Amino acid sequence: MVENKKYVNKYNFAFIDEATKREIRRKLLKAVAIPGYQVPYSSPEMPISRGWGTGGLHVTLSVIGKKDVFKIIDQGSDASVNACNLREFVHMMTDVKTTFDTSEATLIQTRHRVTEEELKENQIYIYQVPQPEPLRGVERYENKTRQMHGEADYAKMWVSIYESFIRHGDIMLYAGYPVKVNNRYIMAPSPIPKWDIPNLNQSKALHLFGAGREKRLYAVPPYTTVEPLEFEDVKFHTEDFTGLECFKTGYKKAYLDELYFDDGTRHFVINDSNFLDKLMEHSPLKQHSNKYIDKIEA
Amino acid sequence: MSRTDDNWLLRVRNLTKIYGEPNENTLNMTGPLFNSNICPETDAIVACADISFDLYPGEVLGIVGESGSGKSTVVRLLYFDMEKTAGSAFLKPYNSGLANILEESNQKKRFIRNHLMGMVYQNPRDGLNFRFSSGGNIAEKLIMAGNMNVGQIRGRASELLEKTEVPVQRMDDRPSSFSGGMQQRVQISKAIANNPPLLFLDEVTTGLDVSVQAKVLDLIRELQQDLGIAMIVVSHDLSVIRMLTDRTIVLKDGRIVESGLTDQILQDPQHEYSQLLVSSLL
Amino acid sequence: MNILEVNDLSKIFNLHILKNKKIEALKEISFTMKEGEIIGLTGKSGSGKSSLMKCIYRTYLASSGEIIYASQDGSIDMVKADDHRIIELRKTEINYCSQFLSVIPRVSAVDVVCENLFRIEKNKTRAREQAKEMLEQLGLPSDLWDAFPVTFSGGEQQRINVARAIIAGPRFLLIDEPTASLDARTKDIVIDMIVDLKRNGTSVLCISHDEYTLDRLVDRRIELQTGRITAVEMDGVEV
Amino acid sequence: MGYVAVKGGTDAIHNSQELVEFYRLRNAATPLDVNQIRSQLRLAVDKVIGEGGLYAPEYAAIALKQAEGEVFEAAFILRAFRTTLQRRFYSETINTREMFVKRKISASFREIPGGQILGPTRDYTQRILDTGKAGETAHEVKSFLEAFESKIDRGKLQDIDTYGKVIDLLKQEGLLKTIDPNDDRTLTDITREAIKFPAPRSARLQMMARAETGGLMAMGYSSMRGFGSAHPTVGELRYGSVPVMIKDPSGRTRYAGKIEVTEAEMVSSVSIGKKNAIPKFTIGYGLCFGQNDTKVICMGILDTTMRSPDVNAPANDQEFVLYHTEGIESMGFTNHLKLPHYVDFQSVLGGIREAIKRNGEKTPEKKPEVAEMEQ
Repeated sequence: MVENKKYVNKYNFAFIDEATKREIRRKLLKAVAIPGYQVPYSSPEMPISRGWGTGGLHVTLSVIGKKDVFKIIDQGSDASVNACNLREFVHMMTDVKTTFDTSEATLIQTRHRVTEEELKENQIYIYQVPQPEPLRGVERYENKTRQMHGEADYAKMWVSIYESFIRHGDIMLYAGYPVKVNNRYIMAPSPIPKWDIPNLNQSKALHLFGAGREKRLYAVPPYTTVEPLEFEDVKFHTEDFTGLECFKTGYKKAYLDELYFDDGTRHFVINDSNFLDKLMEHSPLKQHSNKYIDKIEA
Repeated sequence: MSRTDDNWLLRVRNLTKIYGEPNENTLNMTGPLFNSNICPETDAIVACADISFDLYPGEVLGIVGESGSGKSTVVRLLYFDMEKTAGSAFLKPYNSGLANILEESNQKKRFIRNHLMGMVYQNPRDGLNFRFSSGGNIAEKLIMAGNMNVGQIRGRASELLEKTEVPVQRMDDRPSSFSGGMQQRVQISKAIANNPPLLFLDEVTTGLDVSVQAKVLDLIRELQQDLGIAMIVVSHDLSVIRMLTDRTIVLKDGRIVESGLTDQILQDPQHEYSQLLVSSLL
Repeated sequence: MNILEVNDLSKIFNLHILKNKKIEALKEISFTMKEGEIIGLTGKSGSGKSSLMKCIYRTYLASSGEIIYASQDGSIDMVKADDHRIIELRKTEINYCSQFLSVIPRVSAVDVVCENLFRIEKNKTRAREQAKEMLEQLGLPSDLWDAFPVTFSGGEQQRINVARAIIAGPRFLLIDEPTASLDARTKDIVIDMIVDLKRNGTSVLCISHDEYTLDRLVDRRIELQTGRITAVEMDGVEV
Repeated sequence: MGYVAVKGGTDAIHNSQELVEFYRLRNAATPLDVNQIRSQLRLAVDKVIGEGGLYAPEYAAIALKQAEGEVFEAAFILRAFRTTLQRRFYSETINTREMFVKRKISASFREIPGGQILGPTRDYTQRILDTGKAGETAHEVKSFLEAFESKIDRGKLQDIDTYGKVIDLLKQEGLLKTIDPNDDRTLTDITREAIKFPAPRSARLQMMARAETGGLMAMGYSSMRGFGSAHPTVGELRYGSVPVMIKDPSGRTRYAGKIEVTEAEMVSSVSIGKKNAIPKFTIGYGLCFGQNDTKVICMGILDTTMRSPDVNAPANDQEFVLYHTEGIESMGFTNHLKLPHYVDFQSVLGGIREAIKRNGEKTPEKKPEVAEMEQ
């Protein structure tokens, strides 16, 4: 895979200089210590565009060691172009082993999905975050949102959810559904579908979030309570795939992609590419369990 | 039952707000005697100074004065919309009235605002979020006080809108589509949503048509009678003061020039400025 | 027991905006009033009767002297008492009925009458019933009960004014010309009502020019002239 | 079938990279020499070092070549390169009074110390397309340079000196607003710490020095045109080279080299105090690498406007100006819309379908649905 040897010689292990990596790790420790709190950090420029996963890369490159096994997905897929591009970059800069196998990986970088396969205690799950500020929709100023978080002043956020419900009969928030972490901070989980939200709650893995462009890091430590925002009588729910199944496996308990074939027919297929592969290969597999998935009949 | 000195609801002492950089002479060289609230030495502006009074439960206190006299500043300081320069305020239901609420943390101030106070501003835009429905605006107050049940929130919101004579079927409309008078009613609903013992009304009828003004004033009177909320009514309009208040403070150039029973202020004003004010009442 | 002791009371108006012009309205007024007594204040217009009444009610701030009122919680000087104490007394014990009805606009006749009653009788319907009963006695046509008194005639307004003052049965009533602009029949009804109050223990200070009213109503008279007391009746004897 | 297509992600990327190279070279023209770019595309190089935040004209020239002349892209490459470099020293404050001046003008005074020096400016070139440049030959270049050389009076070159500044004249007369003690004068490093608002002036100036010229121009212009109230005068605009000094570990100040910068000091009047307000002058400051008049002028305007918040004037809003003039970030994020979003889109799709169902409308089962969703 290493095509350009010149780079390997030229750049530090994992591209970023050690001082900056240390800075990022310090900020990550702070983030872990205050679950859900956004820690500002330097966010050095990376050779990929802002908005294309620089924050995730900062985290990955700062915590990665030579023995790590690295997996990266974009939209649930190991094969998506951006995932391929970043995988190649990380590999070029570190020479660590890469994998598609969720259970084998020690570091998993993601854009917009949590794997269907359950995460384990020795895994770090790293999110690329386009907009770290869950309150941005109700308050445009950074100065103000920081203050709102500081004082747990979340009324506006709640009212916006109330408004959504009265206008549309449901909470019209989709991917990136806001959550409350450790009963304190409201956090943007990055644009993962609602399907994935319950899997953050009491997860065995460490979840790290990097928003490069907005220069913020935050974290959900293992075994932390993560709750979607909901009212007593107006509840959060996950995407509804009732009556649909994966056309390849007939499986119903996974997040599905909607496909249109050339003949115009519509099909659904399991989004998580590694999960799909394992199902088809009948490999051993332990899926996340939560009250929403568990309700679905297989 | 007798009122003792200890029966107050809100106790304000030496409340002062100065903009700019005051020096040691600023307070001595401003005020009614100098006909100015601007320090001649430093240009600092004394919005209000040495404001002290007690408000009793269920009492309606008027603060009257011309624009720039500092009357709005007083209630905005008490509602934490701005930071005081000096002074203290104690609220009986909060920490038994032992804590200077002006020096509490923002989080505690928010608690006080949500549970113990309501504010109705002259401009509905200051008190309402025009991006939310009127029901949503009321919901904000209820949510802040810990109500997390949409059914209950909507029940309470309709109750409040009914009380303030806003058509309940407009609960889910944004206040931007309402008339000025109706916006004030929604603001009032929001302000009293959590049954606060204390309500601030800052020039609430200014800018409304006379007939609409009358209705808003009637509503405030009714609420006062029915709920027994203590109120501080800020107005430049003595007829509003006469209609609503028991007691009145007259402010000029940021200082209290006179305070007394409202009928006494209106019929036997003592201070030169109060006399001028009353004599200009139509 | 004296319900009121006025000692050496003076009132000077200092009109700043008229080049500090001073008007002496009351001079060295002293008198006492027993509990349950009805005193009639007499004198020509401008003699200071209304000023005296307003000083007692604290609508005017007396310039010197004292007005000791024996409240149920003990004696209190109405000249110096804290505003809050006065407000409370006005709500619970002392009622003032001015010569002309001055009411809050857009409040119905019944609710004007009920204003003080609402403080005691929390059931509004019951309070209104009571008010209507009284208005009926006073002969106010029932179609006016829910109308706004601003447009009423002098006599109609006066009935509302009186009803409002006495309905809650104050402990001490200050009443200014209660029977002016009333017909003879209504005048008698009003007088009877005030006498009823007295029977229930109310003390009344009443201004009147009307000899008939004074004769029927008051226990004794105090006469004022240019701000001074010129005659005080004691036990039917002029002093 | 779309699903299979993404499986070839890595191959697709490699093919695309190859195509980029192909498009860059396909006409088999003589490869551009980096020195040519450095000298003849000087202003492009200046933009790249400025927005890239790295004073490395040679690397900038390579980046421009690599990016086929796309300045954004080249600046981006340079910034990413900068990340990999160790930072050993912070320089001492550069002193533009010591500038070796190549251009120096003031709009505020007719004459200024040292005179108005136009220097190399395109301001007074007529913008007529010079088709003669098409056939420019090495011989022509040489003869122009020889003729230019011959006009220089070498004897006079000794006289070149540094010059005092226009603002010094205003300062001596007490016309300048003194520094507000409330100003946050903290020196931050925006490449080490995320900016927080309200930001100290040092952070604002650093952000703007790296900001995209067009973005700054749009903001600065908006304030002058009416969405704000800026109406400054160019107190002084100078371009030239300044020495960069660093303190070595022993504490000795050493000369590290020189850099070219453009500097603008924009003068505008302000009123101080509320009553009997005294009008004074205030300076909006702009400085960037290389030669770029537009950038430093707009920076100077925005330096002034951002000091007084005004909700109705975008140029006075620190967050609005600084976040949205950051070219590399803006470009990245606007372009990220090209990335697949089908997981989040599926989430929305389901929600909208449910909402339509709740409203009692029938969702058509076939194709039209997609067309509707895409509106």
